[in-house]
Amino acid sequence: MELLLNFISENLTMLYILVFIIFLGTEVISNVPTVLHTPLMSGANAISGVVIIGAIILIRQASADDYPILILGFFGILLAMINVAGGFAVTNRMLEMFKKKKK
Amino acid sequence: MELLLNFISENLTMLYILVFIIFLGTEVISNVPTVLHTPLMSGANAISGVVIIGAIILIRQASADDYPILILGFFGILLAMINVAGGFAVTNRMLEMFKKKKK
Amino acid sequence: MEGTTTNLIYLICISLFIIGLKKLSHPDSARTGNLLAAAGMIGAIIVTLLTPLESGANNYGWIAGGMVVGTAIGLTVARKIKMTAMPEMVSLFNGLGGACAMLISIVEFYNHPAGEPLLSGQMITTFFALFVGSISFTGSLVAYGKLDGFLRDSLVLPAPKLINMVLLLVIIALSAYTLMQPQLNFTYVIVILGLSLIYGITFVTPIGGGDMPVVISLLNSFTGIGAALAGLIYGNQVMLVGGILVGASGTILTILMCQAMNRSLINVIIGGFSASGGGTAQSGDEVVKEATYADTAIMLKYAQKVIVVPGYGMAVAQAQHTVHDLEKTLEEEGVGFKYAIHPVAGRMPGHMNVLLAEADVPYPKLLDLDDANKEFASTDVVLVIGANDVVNPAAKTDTASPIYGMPILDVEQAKNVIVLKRSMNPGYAGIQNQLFFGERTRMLFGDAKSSLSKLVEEVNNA
Amino acid sequence: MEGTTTNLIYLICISLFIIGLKKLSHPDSARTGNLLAAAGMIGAIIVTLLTPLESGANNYGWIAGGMVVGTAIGLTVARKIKMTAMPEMVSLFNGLGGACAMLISIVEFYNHPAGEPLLSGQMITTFFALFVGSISFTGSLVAYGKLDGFLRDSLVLPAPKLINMVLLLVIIALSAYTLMQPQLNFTYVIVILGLSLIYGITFVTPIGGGDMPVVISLLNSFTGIGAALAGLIYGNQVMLVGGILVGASGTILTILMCQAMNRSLINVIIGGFSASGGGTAQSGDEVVKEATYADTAIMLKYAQKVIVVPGYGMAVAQAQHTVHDLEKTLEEEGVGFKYAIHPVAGRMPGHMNVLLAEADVPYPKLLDLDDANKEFASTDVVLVIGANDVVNPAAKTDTASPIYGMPILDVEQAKNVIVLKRSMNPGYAGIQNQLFFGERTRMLFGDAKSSLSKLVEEVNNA
Amino acid sequence: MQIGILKEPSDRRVALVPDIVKQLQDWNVKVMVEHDAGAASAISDSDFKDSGAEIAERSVVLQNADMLITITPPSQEVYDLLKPQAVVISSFEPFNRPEVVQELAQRQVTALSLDMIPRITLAQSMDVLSSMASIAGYKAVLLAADYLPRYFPMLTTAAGTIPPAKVLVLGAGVAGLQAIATAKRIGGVVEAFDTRLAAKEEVESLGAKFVMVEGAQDDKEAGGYAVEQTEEYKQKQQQLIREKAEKADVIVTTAQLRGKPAPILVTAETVQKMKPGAVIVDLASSTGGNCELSEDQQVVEAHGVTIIGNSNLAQGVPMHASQLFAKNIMNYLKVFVSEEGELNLDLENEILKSSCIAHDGHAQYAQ
Amino acid sequence: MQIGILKEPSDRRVALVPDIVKQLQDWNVKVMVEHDAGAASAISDSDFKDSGAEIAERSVVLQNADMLITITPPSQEVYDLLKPQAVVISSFEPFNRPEVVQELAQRQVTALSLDMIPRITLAQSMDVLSSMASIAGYKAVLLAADYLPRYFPMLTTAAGTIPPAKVLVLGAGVAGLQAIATAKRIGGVVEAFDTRLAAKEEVESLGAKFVMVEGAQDDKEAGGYAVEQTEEYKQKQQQLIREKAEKADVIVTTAQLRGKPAPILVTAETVQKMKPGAVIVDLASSTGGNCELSEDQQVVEAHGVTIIGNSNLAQGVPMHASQLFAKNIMNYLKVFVSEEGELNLDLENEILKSSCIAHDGHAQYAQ
Ligand SMILES: NC(=O)c1ccc[n+]([C@@H]2O[C@H](COP(=O)([O-])OP(=O)(O)OC[C@H]3O[C@@H](n4cnc5c(N)ncnc54)[C@H](OP(=O)(O)O)[C@@H]3O)[C@@H](O)[C@H]2O)c1
Ligand SMILES: NC(=O)c1ccc[n+]([C@@H]2O[C@H](COP(=O)([O-])OP(=O)(O)OC[C@H]3O[C@@H](n4cnc5c(N)ncnc54)[C@H](OP(=O)(O)O)[C@@H]3O)[C@@H](O)[C@H]2O)c1
Ligand SMILES: NC(=O)c1ccc[n+]([C@@H]2O[C@H](COP(=O)([O-])OP(=O)(O)OC[C@H]3O[C@@H](n4cnc5c(N)ncnc54)[C@H](O)[C@@H]3O)[C@@H](O)[C@H]2O)c1
Ligand SMILES: NC(=O)c1ccc[n+]([C@@H]2O[C@H](COP(=O)([O-])OP(=O)(O)OC[C@H]3O[C@@H](n4cnc5c(N)ncnc54)[C@H](O)[C@@H]3O)[C@@H](O)[C@H]2O)c1
Repeated sequence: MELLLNFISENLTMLYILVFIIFLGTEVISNVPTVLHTPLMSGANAISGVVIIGAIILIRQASADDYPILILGFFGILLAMINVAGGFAVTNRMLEMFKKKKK
Repeated sequence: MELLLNFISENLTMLYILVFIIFLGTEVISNVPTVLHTPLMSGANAISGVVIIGAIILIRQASADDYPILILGFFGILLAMINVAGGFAVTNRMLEMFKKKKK
Repeated sequence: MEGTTTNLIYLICISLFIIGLKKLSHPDSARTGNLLAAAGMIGAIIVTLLTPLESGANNYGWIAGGMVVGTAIGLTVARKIKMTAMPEMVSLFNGLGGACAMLISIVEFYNHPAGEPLLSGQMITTFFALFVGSISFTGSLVAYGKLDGFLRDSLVLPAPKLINMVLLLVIIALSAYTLMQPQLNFTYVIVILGLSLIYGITFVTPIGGGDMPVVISLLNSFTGIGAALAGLIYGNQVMLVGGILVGASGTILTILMCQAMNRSLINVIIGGFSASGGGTAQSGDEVVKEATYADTAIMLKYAQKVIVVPGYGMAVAQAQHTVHDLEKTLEEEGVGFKYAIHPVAGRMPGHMNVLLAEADVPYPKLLDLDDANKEFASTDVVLVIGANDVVNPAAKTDTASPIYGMPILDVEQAKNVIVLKRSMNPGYAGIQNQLFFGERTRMLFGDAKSSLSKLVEEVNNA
Repeated sequence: MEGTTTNLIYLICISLFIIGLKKLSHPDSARTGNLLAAAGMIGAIIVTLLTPLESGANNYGWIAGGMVVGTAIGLTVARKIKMTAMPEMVSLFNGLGGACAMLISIVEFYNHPAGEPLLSGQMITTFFALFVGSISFTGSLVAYGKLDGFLRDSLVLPAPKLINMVLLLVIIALSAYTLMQPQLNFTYVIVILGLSLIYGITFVTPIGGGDMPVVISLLNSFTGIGAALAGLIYGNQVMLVGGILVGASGTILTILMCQAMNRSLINVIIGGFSASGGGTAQSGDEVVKEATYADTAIMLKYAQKVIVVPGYGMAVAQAQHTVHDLEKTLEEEGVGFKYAIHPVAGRMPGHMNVLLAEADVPYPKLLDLDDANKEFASTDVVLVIGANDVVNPAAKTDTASPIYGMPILDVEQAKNVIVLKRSMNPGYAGIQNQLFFGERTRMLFGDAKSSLSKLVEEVNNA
Repeated sequence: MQIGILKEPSDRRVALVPDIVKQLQDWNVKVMVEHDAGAASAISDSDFKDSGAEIAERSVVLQNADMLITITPPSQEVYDLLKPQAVVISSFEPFNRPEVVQELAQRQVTALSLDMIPRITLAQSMDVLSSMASIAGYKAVLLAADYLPRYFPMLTTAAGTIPPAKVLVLGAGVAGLQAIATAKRIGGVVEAFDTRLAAKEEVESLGAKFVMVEGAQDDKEAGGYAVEQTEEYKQKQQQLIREKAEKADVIVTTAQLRGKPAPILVTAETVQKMKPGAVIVDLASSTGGNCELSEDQQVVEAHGVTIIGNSNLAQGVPMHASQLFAKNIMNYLKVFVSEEGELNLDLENEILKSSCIAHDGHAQYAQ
Repeated sequence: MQIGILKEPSDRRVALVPDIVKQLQDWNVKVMVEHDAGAASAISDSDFKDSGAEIAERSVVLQNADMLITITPPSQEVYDLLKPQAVVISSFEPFNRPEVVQELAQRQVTALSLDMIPRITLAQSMDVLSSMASIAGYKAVLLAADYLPRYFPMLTTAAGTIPPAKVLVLGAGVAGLQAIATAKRIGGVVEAFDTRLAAKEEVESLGAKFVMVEGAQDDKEAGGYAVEQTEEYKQKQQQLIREKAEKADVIVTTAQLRGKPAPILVTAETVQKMKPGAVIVDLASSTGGNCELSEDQQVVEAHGVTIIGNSNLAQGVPMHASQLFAKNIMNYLKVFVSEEGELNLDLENEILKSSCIAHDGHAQYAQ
């Protein structure tokens, strides 16, 4: 309990942010029409590729000869980058059908 | 500039919270139907009475004989409390017409 | 540790504010939303009262006194006022909240330790709070006065834009100057306070009475910002976040309200020229009340019984299908919906019959004159759609009128009458209609078909 | 100071994510939303690359390598795949993101300084990240396989609920045990990793192919949480907030998707019984494709030309007014809307004429057989509303059919055919209709009137 | 007071119906009805009896009546049998037959002419012209549909598609508007034309198309009646109507000018150009007709076009026409019959002033 | 090949119209039309001539025709003038008049009976019964509205409110359904009744109310025709119809049983209880009528009710009836006339097998 309270008091503003972002995440998409479920999922998926930042930090912090980390980190970046680049590109393609026709 | 950056860096998470709350405040009411404009305004007004917290803290921190502060604080509490109590009550009355009729 | 607990509870309270606001924006959950927000507020107050202080005498007596008296006044006023007076009441309440922010900042100035540097985030914030709170205070009072009617729109300032601009510059300059000084000069603070209070008045005065709701909403978001600034002063999360929340949503609400009136916010504030644009249309000396689509929709949706009185205007607008849509929409809501057909409505015998049959309105829904007149007294809303002469009480009362003696539909007996027409133009008989100025009558100007489509839309949204 | 700048830019990037997601949920702004989110991501990556580090060799070569190769693969795949294969591609991508979170946590374990205490928030977080990332990885792969078709739904685990429960408990227990040790035992980490990967597989395998979109959405929110946990590990705001954002909105999206399918999330996950509930209805050996209201609505809204083929079913459902509503709604969107009237549609000569005239459809919108058949080839969407025999290609091809020789409406020439009827029941002639199994045909089962009202609603929303 | 009702010699309607007879009794007004008067309107003698009327022979009715109400003006021998100074209510059309006023005055009867009731709002409920015109407009279209060798609505069948009938309505007064509404109902595509400016909106208010001829004369002061038009206007109008007529399957004409012969809108030449099988129903035939070739009360065929001249179509729906007529009469009587059933002729009353055309030997009608 | 078309002696329709004549020519089929044959359908001789037909005297037509097409079966003297072995197409109704088949066989003509074309989908475009019934149903309501002393739609006027007419349709086949649709259009409140189970849905698909009698016999195999019902059912039905009839202003009956007399649905007693002025249109009168009191081809009045017995109402819309008829014929001819205009009677063909009732001296029709 002590541990928990301590942890919370350390990360109190983090907690505030967490709560607000959860509200926000919920709020922001709560009115999505059914047709956009898949594109939205795809877009959100691309955003979840933000984990690439972690892989970048990890490699940058590694020393230049720490090959296990470098290799793991390389794959991390590779995979996450596929997620990011592919994700946004696929979403964009899906959304092409929503292009306004010229009236 | 220095001052500003310093200020920001001190209150960075505050800033995050601020931005998110602004998003959230915007988001949360962006779909309000016209009919609810007035009640919503009234409800938000009642919430803005949260300034009463300031008046409470102010009085509590004052020494028992600091009459100028006590009197100003007393009026602060009085006015804000009218805002809070009256605000929620009025909102509630406005919303009475939205009671579901028995079908 | 207690700080942490306090802040955790504050977080819950803030969440209640957020959820409350969210629920407040849906008709079905609005009441719950209000209660949740109130619960959040009570929680925040209690926690604040109980959190141990490092220093200070607590002075619970003073606090209790203020709270008890405030609550008593607030609740009594809220219970007593008429439904129609609610907007001005909101304005008044809002002003009081602003006044509180103002008082807090005065106290902060007053408390400012002599030696400390003036040019700090803290002090800047306090000046802001003073300014915003003051505007909110006097601005709201002016808005209250305008709505209540004891301040006239005719009270016009010369060159209001100029006055406001100058005032604002003076306030900023003076504030900056005060902050530059080595020592706080309380006289300056008082002068700035005075100027800010005046600015609140000059800010609102030029704006027309019809725009007051928008202004109140704006001032409300000012109060929210004031609360947030106070929160920044005390490093208090619930004030800060709650205040910002109100500030943000209040601003959006203001914009939405402007949109609903087909105006821009700038137009409302800077313009100030709309002194006459306020929900009323003159005709001679008398004034008719205009309805809004939203209010009408809510009135219809929550009615038990609605009667439509179609007239020639429905035919001209070819609105019969749209009326039928409204009928279907409202019936799904459980509203009883009938049509009162006056024998000479339209321009040929059976004009309404033909059109309503075309729209597939079932025959049993049509009431003739006598049946309809029996039903109006128990009707919540009568929608007069492009009819005029056939609901003109002059036929009963004014022996000089060309329609004197014609039996009419006695719609004034109903609780509410909404008249859909394009203008104040008379109908076939060419005479004015006293019904339009009636106590329970509201006008919805515009082509009947488009008005009705908007109503259907609003009913679906509401 | 650089930290502040970085964090300020991160805040902007996060704001772009939020605005992006917001815009992604409206058809008109979705593309912009996607681009904004992508901009946010690029910004975050660049800032992360440029922020000075306290220690570390930067290793930009490795980073550039991974990024260039990853981008190349991602873009190529995204460009090459067929429209129909997109959902599985999303799943695959998502798995890769999960894998990255997994790799990061492995590295974290690997990096863990020998002396430091194990039982810290940091380590707990890392375990969580490992677990969540792994599930997301293998789970997404399974989902991909199911959608792509190389994994069969028939692949059934015995007692899947039990297996999952046991696995989960073992993973938790083992993690806790590992943390209790004075020294990190990397073997345990590997075992937990392995179990988590297996759990991802056993978690998704029992769920039916038709529910895969829901599962992907769920796994997507897992990846988001994984990213957030990684953010916590590095104290990195953009990962933390971005991850939570995806986690929260992904969860809501999952729930919304379940609601759209009239199921509960629990039902989908725990249930796992819906192996056959996937968007298809069998008839003999052949399978028809079902359309959803939403897809049909978007198809209609963004079409240039729509032709309705009404039949007896429209009459039975008395859907003529609703068809007319759809007509009006789509015409407002600039869609060309016509009706193709087959000579024997319905049950009496002129059946459709009578009904459409009742609904006030203007005569010039009605095409007769010959004119209609000329137009189908250039038509984007044909809506077959309760018609069957009159669009049955057997009349042209199957000499044994009782309707052989009857001229029919050649709707198969159109780009898309949507058939509204209640079931696979045949029409008057009592014969099956090959059209329903056609390449470009989709069925929308249900009473024509209610289907059409839902379509009108969706078109208005879309 | 005793009211007498006759069997109309040349009309299927009857001037009062049992419902109204019943109401009159509450007012102390007795009604005597000629044997079989309601037969053609599906109202039997016993229906009348049940409502309290007395059934009698024609001569008895006439001898006893203080007030005689007829739909078409009574013939000369009727007056011979009437009480002196009896009140006679009918549609005398003095503006078409000015001589009738003198005759009535000579007979010493009080003559109230229903068609002279002013078209003011208060008198709407007594306006026989409107209620009969409204039925006539409906009946005109039914009649046209009946004579038309074509199907009216659009019809798509295995044996080909039949296009909807094109209907042209000339004169959009009460009858014209009802014709428009009815034709639209049955499934026709309707266009209409009138000289009154207000007619455009009225026609469109029924969902039909208005045929616009520029430069019409309008007179708001004419009490709802149309005024004559300039020559130039007439030419343009002629031209446009010819174009429209050539495409029409059905033409219904209702254009009247009060006290003047009806304007010729469809010339012989136009008829010649029309489609074979087309039908013209001319409701203005009694005042000369809007179609050059129409003959009152007759169906003629010319150039393959059937031309029905009939200004009295309301009697084609005798039962409801009688009902509306009787209700109009009832409302009219309220103006000058007291609650005790006494006659109370106040000739200063706006309605009576206009509609009483002979009283106490004086002719009251001035053209 | 030469087709001969006569002026129908007792019918306003004509068997071919110019449009179809033109199409036949592309097929090398020549058409000779009797003088004035289309007159009653608003088709002049010159219209026919313009389309390529030859106009001739009756006897010339008959002497030259390889194929004679008539709407009503030709009279005996026609056969005398015809070429031997000519093809005669008409509606012979062998199930009603079995003797006709033998006569035709004796005459050595090839007789094709239009009413014997099977009701299969392929033959829908040749189904004269359907296209004529559809027009008849429409016309029946117009006729009823014409005879009705009442106004059909609801009407609220200053002189009172007229309720809408109540219409009861008995037999919801092709004609019945069209009657329902038309009556609804004009503004009536419609109820309908039929013994076929499918009829309920069909009636409701037109927005009308179905009158339900429990326990109907249905036969899917009867090719769309109704079958006879049990006694108990008939009683219940009688009872219900009486109740509905008493409230009805208009009854349209169309119930037929192929090869049997039409069922009596409206008894004399029921008629007696009906409202005075009500109208019954009996489309089944040629096979005895659905109303006990109806007489074929006559309008009778009984108990104040007008009863119109007419199974041939399609000729009341002669022009479009002819047009649909001709189109049906055209589609029928395609079955056995080659593109070069040669006769090609394949009696194995399902359609011909059923509809050819006499060929080469043999009677082909077996009941
Ligand atoms: N039924 C008959 O047989 C007959 C025949 C002849 C005359 N009349 C006379 O006609 C009158 C009928 O009364 P009424 O109440 O039906 O009609 P009315 O008194 O003529 O009034 C119609 C009203 O509809 C409004 N209007 C017109 N177009 C509109 C549109 N597109 N959208 C919304 N409103 C529109 C007009 O006001 P705005 O211009 O402000 O929109 C007008 O005030 C009576 O005076 C009657 O005596 C009746
Ligand atoms: N026009 C004429 O004169 C005439 C006369 C007699 C016969 N026919 C014959 O009737 C047929 C007409 O063809 P058609 O394409 O119009 O009709 P159809 O072939 O009978 O098909 C109608 C379809 O509508 C569907 N349906 C029924 N009720 C529905 C409802 N409430 N909502 C949605 N769908 C509904 C039915 O499928 P579910 O049950 O699965 O919903 C059915 O497959 C032809 O075979 C024609 O030969 C025509
Ligand atoms: N008290 C009332 O309020 C009341 C009552 C009944 C009728 N009215 C009004 O009076 C008007 C006429 O009524 P009515 O039907 O008895 O009129 P009507 O029978 O005298 O004439 C019929 C129509 O023919 C039109 N007409 C005349 N000359 C024409 C020409 N050359 N070309 C084309 N059209 C021509 C007239 O404008 C009129 O609309 C209508 O507007 C009606 O609404 C008013
Ligand atoms: N090829 C085709 O697909 C095709 C073509 C034309 C008609 N049809 C079908 O054939 C059916 C009948 O057509 P029809 O109009 O020529 O039939 P019909 O003229 O023989 O009979 C008319 C109606 O009367 C009904 N009836 C018979 N006895 C009755 C009784 N005692 N009480 C009440 N009603 C009774 C019948 O059920 C029928 O609906 C219809 O369902 C029609 O759709 C099919």
